[in-house]
Amino acid sequence: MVNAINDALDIKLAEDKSVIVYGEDVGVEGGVFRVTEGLQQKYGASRVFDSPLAESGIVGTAVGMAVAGLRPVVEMQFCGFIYPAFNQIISHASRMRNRSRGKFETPMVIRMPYGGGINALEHHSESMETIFGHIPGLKVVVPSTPHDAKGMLIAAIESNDTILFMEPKRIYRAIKQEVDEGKFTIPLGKANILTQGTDVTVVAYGAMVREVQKAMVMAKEAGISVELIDLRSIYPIDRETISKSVKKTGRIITVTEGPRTYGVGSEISQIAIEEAFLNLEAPPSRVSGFDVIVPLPKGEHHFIQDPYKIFYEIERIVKY
Amino acid sequence: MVNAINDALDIKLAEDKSVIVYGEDVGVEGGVFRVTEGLQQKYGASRVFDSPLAESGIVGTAVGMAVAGLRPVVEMQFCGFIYPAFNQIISHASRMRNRSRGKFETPMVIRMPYGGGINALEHHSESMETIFGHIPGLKVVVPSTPHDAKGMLIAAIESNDTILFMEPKRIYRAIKQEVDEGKFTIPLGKANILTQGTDVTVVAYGAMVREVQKAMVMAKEAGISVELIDLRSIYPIDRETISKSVKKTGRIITVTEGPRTYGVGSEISQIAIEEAFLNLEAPPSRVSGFDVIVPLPKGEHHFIQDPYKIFYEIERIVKY
Amino acid sequence: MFNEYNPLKKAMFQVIDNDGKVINKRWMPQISDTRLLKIYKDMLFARVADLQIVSYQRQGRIFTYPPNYGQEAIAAAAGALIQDNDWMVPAFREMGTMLAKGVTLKELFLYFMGYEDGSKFENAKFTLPISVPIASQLLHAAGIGYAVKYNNEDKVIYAFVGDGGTSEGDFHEAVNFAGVWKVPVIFIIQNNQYGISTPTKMQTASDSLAIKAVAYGVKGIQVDGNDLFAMYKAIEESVKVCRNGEGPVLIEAVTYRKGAHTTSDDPTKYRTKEEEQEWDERDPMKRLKSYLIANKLWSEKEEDKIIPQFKEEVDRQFIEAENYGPYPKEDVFKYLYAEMPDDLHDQERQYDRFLQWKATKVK
Amino acid sequence: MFNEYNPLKKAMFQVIDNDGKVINKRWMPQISDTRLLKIYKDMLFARVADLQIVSYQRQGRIFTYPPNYGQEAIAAAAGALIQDNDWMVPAFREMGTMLAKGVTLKELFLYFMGYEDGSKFENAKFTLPISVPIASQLLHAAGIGYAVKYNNEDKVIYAFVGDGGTSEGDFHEAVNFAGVWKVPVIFIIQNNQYGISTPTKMQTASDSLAIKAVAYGVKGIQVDGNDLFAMYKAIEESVKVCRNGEGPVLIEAVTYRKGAHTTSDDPTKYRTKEEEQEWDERDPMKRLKSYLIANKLWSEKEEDKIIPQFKEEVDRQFIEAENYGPYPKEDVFKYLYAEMPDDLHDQERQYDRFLQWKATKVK
Ligand SMILES: Cc1ncc(C[n+]2csc(CCOP(=O)(O)OP(=O)(O)O)c2C)c(N)n1
Ligand SMILES: Cc1ncc(C[n+]2csc(CCOP(=O)(O)OP(=O)(O)O)c2C)c(N)n1
Ligand SMILES: [Mg+2]
Ligand SMILES: [Mg+2]
Repeated sequence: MVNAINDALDIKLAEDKSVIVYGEDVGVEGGVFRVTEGLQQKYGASRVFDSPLAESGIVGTAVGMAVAGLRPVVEMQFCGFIYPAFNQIISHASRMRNRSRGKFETPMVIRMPYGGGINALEHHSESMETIFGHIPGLKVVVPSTPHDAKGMLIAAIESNDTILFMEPKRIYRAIKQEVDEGKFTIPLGKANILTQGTDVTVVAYGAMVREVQKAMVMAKEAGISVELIDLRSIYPIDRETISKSVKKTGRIITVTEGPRTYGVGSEISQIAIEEAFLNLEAPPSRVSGFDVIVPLPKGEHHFIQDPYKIFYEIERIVKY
Repeated sequence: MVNAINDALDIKLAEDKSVIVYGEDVGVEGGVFRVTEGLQQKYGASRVFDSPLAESGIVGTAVGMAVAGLRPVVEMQFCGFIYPAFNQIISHASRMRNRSRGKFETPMVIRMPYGGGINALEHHSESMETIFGHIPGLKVVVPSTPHDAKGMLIAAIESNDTILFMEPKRIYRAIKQEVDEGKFTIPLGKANILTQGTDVTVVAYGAMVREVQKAMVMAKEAGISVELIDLRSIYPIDRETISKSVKKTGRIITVTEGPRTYGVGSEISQIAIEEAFLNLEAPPSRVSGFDVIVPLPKGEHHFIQDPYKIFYEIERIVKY
Repeated sequence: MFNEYNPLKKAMFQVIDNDGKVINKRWMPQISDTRLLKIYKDMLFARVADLQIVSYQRQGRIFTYPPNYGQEAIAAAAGALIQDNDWMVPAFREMGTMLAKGVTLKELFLYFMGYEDGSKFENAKFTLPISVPIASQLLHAAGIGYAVKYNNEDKVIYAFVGDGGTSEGDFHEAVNFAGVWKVPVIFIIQNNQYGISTPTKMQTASDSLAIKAVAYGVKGIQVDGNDLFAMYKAIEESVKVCRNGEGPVLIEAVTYRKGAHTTSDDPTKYRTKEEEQEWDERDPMKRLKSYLIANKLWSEKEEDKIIPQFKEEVDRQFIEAENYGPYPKEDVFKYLYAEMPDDLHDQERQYDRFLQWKATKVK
Repeated sequence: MFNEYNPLKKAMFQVIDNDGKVINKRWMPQISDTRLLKIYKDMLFARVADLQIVSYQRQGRIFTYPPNYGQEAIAAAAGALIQDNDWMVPAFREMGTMLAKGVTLKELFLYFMGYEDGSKFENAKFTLPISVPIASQLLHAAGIGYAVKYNNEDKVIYAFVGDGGTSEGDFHEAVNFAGVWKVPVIFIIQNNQYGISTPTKMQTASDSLAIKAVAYGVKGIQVDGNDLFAMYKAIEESVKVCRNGEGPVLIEAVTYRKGAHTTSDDPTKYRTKEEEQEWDERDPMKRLKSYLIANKLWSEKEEDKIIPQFKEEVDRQFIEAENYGPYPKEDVFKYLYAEMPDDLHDQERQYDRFLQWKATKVK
């Protein structure tokens, strides 16, 4: 996925002079995950560069650049370090068009590795997509494969909206996949049905997709047919795809990494009951983190979703 | 409610020398809503004072004070201005005990007027409780009456947790109520059944309680018996009270002010389906703001919940 | 000039005294008489408008409004110098500069009456909407500065903030980024002595606000903000610095908010009559007027004649704003995204259905 | 001293040269020979530990770790002066001071192995856990300073941050609050020339980091951070300022991160061999050792003797940490709230049920 993202940036930098890439250590070093590796050499230090260590500064200046016609793509070094930029995101990046009644736009992308499972220090493993998904005017997307990462990032850079592009760092280098060369886009806001099934719909995104797939092996053994939806977009939510699927299966489970209460799961459940109440054969359910702070590595296995946990819930809901 | 909050602060300042009250303009001026009026004169400028204009600074120093044994009660001037402090809240105030395995605690209260309906400028009318409710380690509470405001604030100041105390500014001076003199507390985390009913449960909090009560007049005329729950606590949620009520009525609606997607409503619905799926006679539902930025005053009536909107949904769900 | 008035020397840059007498010929700016008169009239218009708005507010015809009263010279000087293609990044107390950019009073009225339409600034190019969250707009200025430099444009960014705003982290990050990037931004701090009720000395222990420039390696200067000539000259020199690619400048304009913070504030709670009177002596209009009258460029008679015209114009625009009409429901949904997501569309349709139903209930 | 080395004068405070020769007698601190030897040994221990940890990490026995290598004099000087009742507010590269406060290597190992228990610091009073979000801890220091002053306690707060950290808004707000409140905080910037790969000159255009003190009206000084005597003296004087109620002090300690940023970083990407060699000349251990040897307080022989002992001690604590045992499930839930909310309790019980079920599936 790292290569796919790098590729997307490369393509857009080559194609559009208004694209600017910056953030902490993204220039000379090419980012702590090497996502921007080689881009400064290729496009020069006025287009790909290191910023001072200040997240509000990074996002706030990007708002200014975007208003002035550039297309900044900025990096937050880790999910836990986006919060100093929170005010700029919620008060400006997501509001400028609405505030100025369409006179100014902020076409910008905030890239951020997120999620657990990499034995990292505190604040390096959070999955707090809900709080961003709840911000009006912002779009929040998450790819689950290298292919999607490339197509979605290109679409994000070309969008005139402000996009929070969350990268599941756990699978940065985990998934081997041939990615189409050259430019292509994947429309933002559309979920992707990865596996058709009949007994239960499972909604996941990012690194959780792979975990669900592992659980599906167990489910298959148990004779359960799972329909797997990669949500891809935390906001806006692709209501239609969810609706159709749950009407068909009558059961739905959402698998997420973040804290349970006010997590993405309850919103998907709400959609299911709004759309398919009379079709439901079991309560829409969720597998999620607990309402706790992500434990440090030695305790993280208690927090992250293992395939057994997912299968456990699939079985429970199907037997309901 | 303003007087009740002032009274609570007064009682705790008098009783406990470790209580410190500060924030922008809370000292000499007594706060832009006059909530802290008279307290600096009474307790001196080392206990009640104006801070520099910097929200991260206010919350961050409060974390330090709390760690060192004080009980700071700080004010964010308006709901839209808490975001510069977001990092201090999510990275420190809510984490210090967990991080230090109980060695340090942060007994502190962040007070903040929130919500719309007062013809205010941009950023002065938000209701973003979800994003705070989703932060592990934080408690988020909202009073709906002067009595509750006093008892809950005293409880909050006495708690050893970090509490976000959201004050529905729309009813700061709107509700006339005799408030008990002297000290009393209302336990945090417990909802309050305001009206018993049999047809449908309505969950609300803050300024929405009063709007639901208006809608209940219409409902009564239509022969519908509403059970009204004042949620009081956004986190933790009083699952038991909700569970019992929805088991009884079979129907539940949550009324909130903030944006719909990932709002408090979907979590309450999720609880209802987890607890009472087989009792449900209609889909758990919600009345909420739209996924938009709160319009400026001339457009705000499109956004805020009027009693008709609530009644419309009550009728729809009861007839479902 | 930036050497002579290096903020470390702790001297405030002034050109005229309280009586409008030139005390600093060396730095007296070259302004033609007509131009100067125009500036004065603009200041006067701003003041007339300001006082009138406060009275509208008392009549309940407008919500909150933050008056510029007493601070007119700063916005006027910037307004006189800012070019059509320069960028204006306002806080919320710079009416003079906004009008100069082409913002209309009517738009400002609309905004403070509660219409986002008032932020569209139809005829004002490169002018950002008012920014409510204190100091956060300064980062936009630094970012715009980057874009301007990147595109090799010959533009200057005028960015405003209050004394209170200098305490925010975003102030620090903005001036710091601008310093590192060497971008053409003029940061103008309107030090009007208070952030609502909080005096500047409670904001910071530094000797001045201008001196903070040192922390970012940028040029800084403390200017008498009630001295139109000094403000004009300081900005003029700053523009040169910017256009020369020598990076940002930080100006502290020392002034006084003669009015309330906003129309909902009562300053008698936190400041004394004596203090107010002291600052009356330094009123920027009075000082400039004294200069003009002494130089036979203006007279009380002319002023008495023009004020009613201004009042009428203000009133005309105010009434236009008052008659702006209802707020279209569509506008609540329309500007969130480049294309409206389906779900938001659904929400709008649900709302339509509710409105239809409600219409049958409420007559 | 703060006058003599006012950062506006742009002179770095030094006491010994690169060969350990005293070049500034006037400000040579009074340190007894035994005490000095103890400080040197503490520095040596820190360095031994540091190098050893890097090799543990290579063996996959510990996750990320940020080495102190090359910066030992700063933490050691602070460690020598900090009192039991003083507060320590670390960033994450101050091993020497933490050990002096009573933190054990074992605890640090536990922390970097991934146990929160390593942050409990059982025997270190008034020592905050390591703070990962850069610069945010400085506000805690200012707040603790307020509490200390409010309670009339005779305590000083030692707060650390890196050069990169000075770009964050929280740095600004923290030093500013401390300046306004005049609280006894010593802010020590370890300017090790880089924030990960980003050189200090890309963080700010200011002449130095010490000069930023001017923006907050607090005392500041730039110190050779590789000169133990200079660091010791500067902190000693800062403590006096604090205890006199004269408010906070900002120290820029100029040093060099000889190692990688963390064990997952590769510095050859962004810096040159020449630069590294240049800084080798200024290595703080080498300089202090030269002084000690010249003054017959220490010898290579003694060093050769003690290093294996230190290694053994480091290893002993490391192995203790490695054998710490499993992470109790309860600890995931227990410390969030003073009392566990019902709902969280339910979540724990659900997890128990799952674990029981899983035990039947996985053998
Ligand atoms: C981030 C933020 N915090 C608080 C406020 C509320 N507020 C509005 S104006 C103001 C005082 C501003 O003082 P100053 O910067 O000196 O500007 P002035 O009003 O004096 O022009 C405050 C605290 C705000 N708008 N934004
Ligand atoms: C708010 C925040 N942003 C980003 C990071 C990631 N990060 C960890 S260390 C570091 C560089 C810190 O540089 P400096 O302050 O100079 O300290 P040093 O590592 O050199 O001791 C960065 C960017 C972080 N921990 N916190
Ligand atoms: Mg002010
Ligand atoms: Mg550094």
